[in-house]
Amino acid sequence: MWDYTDKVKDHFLKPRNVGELEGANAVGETGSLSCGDALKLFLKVDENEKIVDATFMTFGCASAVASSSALTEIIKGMTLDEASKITNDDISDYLGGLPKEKMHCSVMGQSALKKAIADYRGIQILEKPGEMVCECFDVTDLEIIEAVKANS
Amino acid sequence: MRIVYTDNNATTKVADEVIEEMLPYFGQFYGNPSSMHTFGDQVDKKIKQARQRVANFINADPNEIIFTSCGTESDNCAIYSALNAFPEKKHIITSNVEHPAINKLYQHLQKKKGYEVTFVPVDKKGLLNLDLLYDSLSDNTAIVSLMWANNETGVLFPIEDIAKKVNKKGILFHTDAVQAGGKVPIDVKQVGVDMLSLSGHKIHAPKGIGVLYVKKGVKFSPFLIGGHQEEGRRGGTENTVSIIGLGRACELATEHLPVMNTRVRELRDYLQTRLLEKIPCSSVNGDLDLRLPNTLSIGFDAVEGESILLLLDREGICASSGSACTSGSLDPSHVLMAMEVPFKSAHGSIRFSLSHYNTKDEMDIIVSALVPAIEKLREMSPFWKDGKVV
Amino acid sequence: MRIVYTDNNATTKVADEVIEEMLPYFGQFYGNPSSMHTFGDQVDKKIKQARQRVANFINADPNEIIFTSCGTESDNCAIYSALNAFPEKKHIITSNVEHPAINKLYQHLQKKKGYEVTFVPVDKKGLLNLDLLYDSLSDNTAIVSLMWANNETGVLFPIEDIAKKVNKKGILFHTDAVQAGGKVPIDVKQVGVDMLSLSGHKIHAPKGIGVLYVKKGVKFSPFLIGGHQEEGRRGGTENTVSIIGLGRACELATEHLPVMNTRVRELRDYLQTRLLEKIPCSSVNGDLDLRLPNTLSIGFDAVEGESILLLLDREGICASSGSACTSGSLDPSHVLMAMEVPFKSAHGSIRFSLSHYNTKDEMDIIVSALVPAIEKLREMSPFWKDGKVV
Ligand SMILES: Cc1ncc(COP(=O)(O)O)c(C=O)c1O
Ligand SMILES: Cc1ncc(COP(=O)(O)O)c(C=O)c1O
Ligand code: FES
Ligand code: FES
Repeated sequence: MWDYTDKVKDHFLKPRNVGELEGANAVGETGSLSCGDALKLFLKVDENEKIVDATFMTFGCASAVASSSALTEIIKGMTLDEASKITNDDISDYLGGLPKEKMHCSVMGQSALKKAIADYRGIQILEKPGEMVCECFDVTDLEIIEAVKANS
Repeated sequence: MRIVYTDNNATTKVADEVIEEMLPYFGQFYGNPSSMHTFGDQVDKKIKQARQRVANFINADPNEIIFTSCGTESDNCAIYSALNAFPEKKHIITSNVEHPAINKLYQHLQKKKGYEVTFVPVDKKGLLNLDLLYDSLSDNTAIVSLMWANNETGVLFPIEDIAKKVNKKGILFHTDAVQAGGKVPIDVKQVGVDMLSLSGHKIHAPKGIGVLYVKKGVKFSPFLIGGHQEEGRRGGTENTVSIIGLGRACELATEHLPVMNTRVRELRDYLQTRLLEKIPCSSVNGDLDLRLPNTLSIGFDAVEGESILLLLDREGICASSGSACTSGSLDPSHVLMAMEVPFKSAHGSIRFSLSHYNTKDEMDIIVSALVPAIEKLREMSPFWKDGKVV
Repeated sequence: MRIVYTDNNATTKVADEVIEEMLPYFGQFYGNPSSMHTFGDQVDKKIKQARQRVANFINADPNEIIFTSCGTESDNCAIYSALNAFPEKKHIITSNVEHPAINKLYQHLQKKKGYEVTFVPVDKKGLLNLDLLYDSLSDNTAIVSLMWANNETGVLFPIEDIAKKVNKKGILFHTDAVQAGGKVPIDVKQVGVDMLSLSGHKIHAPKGIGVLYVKKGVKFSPFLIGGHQEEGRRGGTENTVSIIGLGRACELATEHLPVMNTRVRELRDYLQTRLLEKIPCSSVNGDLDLRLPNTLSIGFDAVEGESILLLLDREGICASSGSACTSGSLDPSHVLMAMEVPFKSAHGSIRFSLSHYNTKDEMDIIVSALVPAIEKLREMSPFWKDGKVV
């Protein structure tokens, strides 16, 4: 069984900011039913590109739920530029760490956030170099190689 | 907190009667059964008794019983023995819903040892495609191995019919009866299998003890090579305490078999009915009739299994998603995938597996905990809206 | 009748402290450590503790410890793993005094699998011919396996020196330390072996639990294929209770090691001196110095081992002739034969193997029983006349 920190458990059992957000002007979606994990992120962004509210809906394990909940807490009050620098490590750190097998659950948060920001700014996410290996999380083989290098 | 234990297909409580039978053999009668002294010999006698009890349990002869260290060893041993018996035959058959002890071994034999493997598929109810099975039998087939009962869904394969057909072609037949033991009657003489695996910890004996039944006359070659134990068929000092416990557990399992098929089955059915009634978009995995009396695999659309389990765990309820052995992995269960259970419910499938220790009261506790848990998870699921899957 | 147990190389009493540590895990904390619930998880935590304790015992890292079902499985697993790691190498090396778990396996590999096997001989004192060993190393050698301590004579091989030389040639080195554990200090980091086998029931843990140490970085391939247990290196639900017991036994073994080398050694030496003194034409088998502190193999000319054992048994004294594993056979011990112990004393050789539970008082009981027993048997022996062998 996973060794979840108290913070992870708390965010899983009492997730913050659940549900669709009325008046959201940016939405990011990642994952799918077939993968067993999916996250939909709703943002309300003001004219200064400040995130005034954020909510989520998640289908996934406890880490996925907790990561989504944590993400909304982290980014509320940030500008889009600040938020765009958030990585899955920030989410994991906020939660006091995730089991290594569960790090990918926090990647979903990072990915949904990127898509939401792109959605707000009305830009297509650029084609990335490399071969797409994971549609849901928008991951290429080159990124995996980079990640393995960075983690070792 | 009160524990509601409904994970008996993963492992069971060691029965008090079994503990009592075992205890003196740790610190008091600890001799080696092979020794040339009365002190060791009394343990040997006790092991003979245990062997007889295990034999009685499945209507075998005592010398057809080989004690192993677990169901996995029994499975591995059976397959390797067959391959050694027929070194020229390079084709082996199994289903696509076996336990990893068979499934992973077959994959290994396919990838590393040049064997041609047929994984006979099951249908949506988890029932075996018998036509494909029989069509795949050939002169080149060394062994067919099929589980008696599936650990995740409880679905039963028609082992007796299959054994007859496979034997008629002169092909060895092994069945993994680890989940069948203690839940349905097993009579090896009637069923006519060549080899059969059991595991102690599924029938209220300790973990780490197994049985391989090998029919008299079936050519056998040992898997663990060492001393003369088990008549030279399995080296290693006997796990005396657990063997003695297993003997007692087999007696108890025979006693409890009627209960399993009445009271336990009723509890299972009660739980099933209540959950289907109270939780919309839920569905049972596997054939409703050809199924172990203690097992309920049930899927809840648009939610994910681990989250359900953790919410149940907070209420002291022990259940599982997929098999315990694969819970380290993040993939959906290969059994449910093989049955083409739709993704929307496969990911949210939970297995409840009961024993005669369970009570009706406990079933009510499960229902009371599960209904709000699923509701809560659906509230945050992006695939659930207005009471249905989107 | 009072039992005088001096057959600790065959198996040991499970220590009270070990029983105490294990008991709650049968009927109370019986969950599957792989399960997704706190009930199973608490067992997982306890197993982690046990793994750390076992690792401490031999100065290994916890993830270098693989739990197996016995010493025999550890031995088999080590050899097969090496052969799988180097499928192109067809030569393997061992000694001619190994336990059947290695000896019989090597014979099998020689006869059935086309391996070329070197059985390095020992001398009359049971010491290994190191020159022959080193000369036999070749590019084609997949593995060298040598026991740390001999189960029959207690003779110690210079494992550290050998490991260094074998490793220098890039050849894998395994040692069967089943008899060394708890009797001499084991530090895998210092000794530098690649793999090492232990068995619980030789150190006051239950029968049916073993350890294979595999040095970090050594290529490993599993023997038992199944679930993801032991990080995918050994399938099968964990033998939780025995693993937990073994952890405690390893702690105790460390505590008792000094006693083994003082009090127990003194007892053994006392018994040896008294017997040699009181019984003419008796002689110790094996080197007197390079020997386990608890083991005495002693031969009495012109009498036969089984008869001696039965007379001792009548007085409640437990000892053995040869190893327990081969006592089913009538051949003289292959170990004593390899040492060219003359027939006249090989057949009349008895092994006394002590533990820290033994007392001086018990040594006196043995002497008092053995002196008349040997006299009685010699009186009826055709090879004994007027106080000497004829
Ligand atoms: C040297 C040695 N190796 C291996 C073994 C086998 O251990 P087990 O009986 O646990 O399989 C024994 C004892 O039986 C032994 O003395
Ligand atoms: C169907 C089936 N076969 C084999 C096994 C393996 O048994 P063991 O865990 O004793 O190795 C199990 C349970 O784990 C099982 O459910
Ligand atoms: S989101 Fe699926 S395992 Fe965490
Ligand atoms: S998680 Fe869906 S494709 Fe990778």
